[in-house]
Amino acid sequence: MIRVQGEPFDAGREIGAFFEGRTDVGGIATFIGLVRGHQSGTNVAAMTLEHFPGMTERALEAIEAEARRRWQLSDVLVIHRYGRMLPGEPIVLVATASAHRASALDACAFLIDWLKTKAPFWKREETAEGERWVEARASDDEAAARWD
Amino acid sequence: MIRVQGEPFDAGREIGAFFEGRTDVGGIATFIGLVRGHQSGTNVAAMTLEHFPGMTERALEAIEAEARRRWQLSDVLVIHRYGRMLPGEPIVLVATASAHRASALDACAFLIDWLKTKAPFWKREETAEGERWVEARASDDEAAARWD
Amino acid sequence: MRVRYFAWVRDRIGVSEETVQPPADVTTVGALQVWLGERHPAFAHALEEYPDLVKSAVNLEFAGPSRSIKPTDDVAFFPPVTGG
Amino acid sequence: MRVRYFAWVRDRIGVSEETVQPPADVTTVGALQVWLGERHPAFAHALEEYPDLVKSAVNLEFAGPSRSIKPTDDVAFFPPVTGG
Repeated sequence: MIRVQGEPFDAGREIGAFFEGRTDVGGIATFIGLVRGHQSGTNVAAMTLEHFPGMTERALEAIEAEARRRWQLSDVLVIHRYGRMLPGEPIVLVATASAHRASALDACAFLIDWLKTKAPFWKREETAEGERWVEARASDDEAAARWD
Repeated sequence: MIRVQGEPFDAGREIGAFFEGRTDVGGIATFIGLVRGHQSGTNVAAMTLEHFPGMTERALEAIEAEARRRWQLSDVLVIHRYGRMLPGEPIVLVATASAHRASALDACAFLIDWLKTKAPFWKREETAEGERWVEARASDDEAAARWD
Repeated sequence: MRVRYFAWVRDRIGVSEETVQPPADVTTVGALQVWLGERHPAFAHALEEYPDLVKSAVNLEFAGPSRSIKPTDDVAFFPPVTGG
Repeated sequence: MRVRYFAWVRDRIGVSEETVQPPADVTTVGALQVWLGERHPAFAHALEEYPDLVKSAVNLEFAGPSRSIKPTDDVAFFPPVTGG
């Protein structure tokens, strides 16, 4: 399931609800991306995530479908926020459930790697020197490419 | 931090507490191992985890130390239950926090892979045909060996 | 044709969305970029300065410059994504 | 010397822990196994039937059969671990 929302979310609670009552699942893997309070030596007061409504959901659904094609997954959850958020707040949660742990772990890493390079979000940081758009990193492209 | 306990734990709440208030961390990776309600076509009514008190903690601490040697981690949490538990209950939680997601994801996979083959726990399943000790799996040895 | 701009591409152009009617010989995303650059010098400048940093989508899917377009399409231009 | 057994190794022997005084020529984990097999035929049988499935630890750390032991050591025998 894909959720794109402006409101904050409680990542621990979402993970608890994700596996609550499941008896068919051996492993749950999750990744939580948080706003960091500093970046390359500069303090970050806040972060604003812009996205492309409509395309975002479509891109995330395609990434989820690809994960389900590659691994046997009992369930997938992706929550991604947009709007302004403060250091320590979750930006994204990816959770995968599978009978076997390797599938859950690999699919979780795949989902976040692809999401980073294939979902239309853009980060803007607020620092003491003003606002700046975050630049894309080659390391994210490399992480995504290992799944090609 | 290592916790070996007989009492159930709330994995979602533990994960929430693990990253609460952290602004130095970009990524949290977690793995939750659950009791499955069936195994190789047989219904499992309950699972009992035996362990070797003293050696268990020492083994888990050594695995945590190795993870911290290999990756730059802000924090590590491993909770492992022993005793009797029912399908759907968490057996183990591994959580890693790092400035960068690849470190968190890799260290989390490493911790659960090594834990599976290097921490003295033994599973006994209760099925309609009686109780049986779970056999070690070659796939777990292979998963651990990829980190050698 | 609906055209949208996101993130710093939008900031530079100063427009987030517009409806345009390019001439009939503008049949690809790449040709549309050039034509839009004439309307928005800041866009032309961005394309010249950072040719690899302006990405595009057609009808909510990533599309390269050779992708053909028609008047009913929804086209977007934006920097490389940085979510997650 | 303290000797402990876990999981199905313990179930077969019927003892979880014992204090033993092996003769002076029992100086390795492997020799101790053989000597303990004489006290516990079920242990000897398990070692014979599943030689790869009886693991050992000395003083709370995994140890192979060639590991040397002394009277003050804490030795344990158990199957391959299946936690997590």
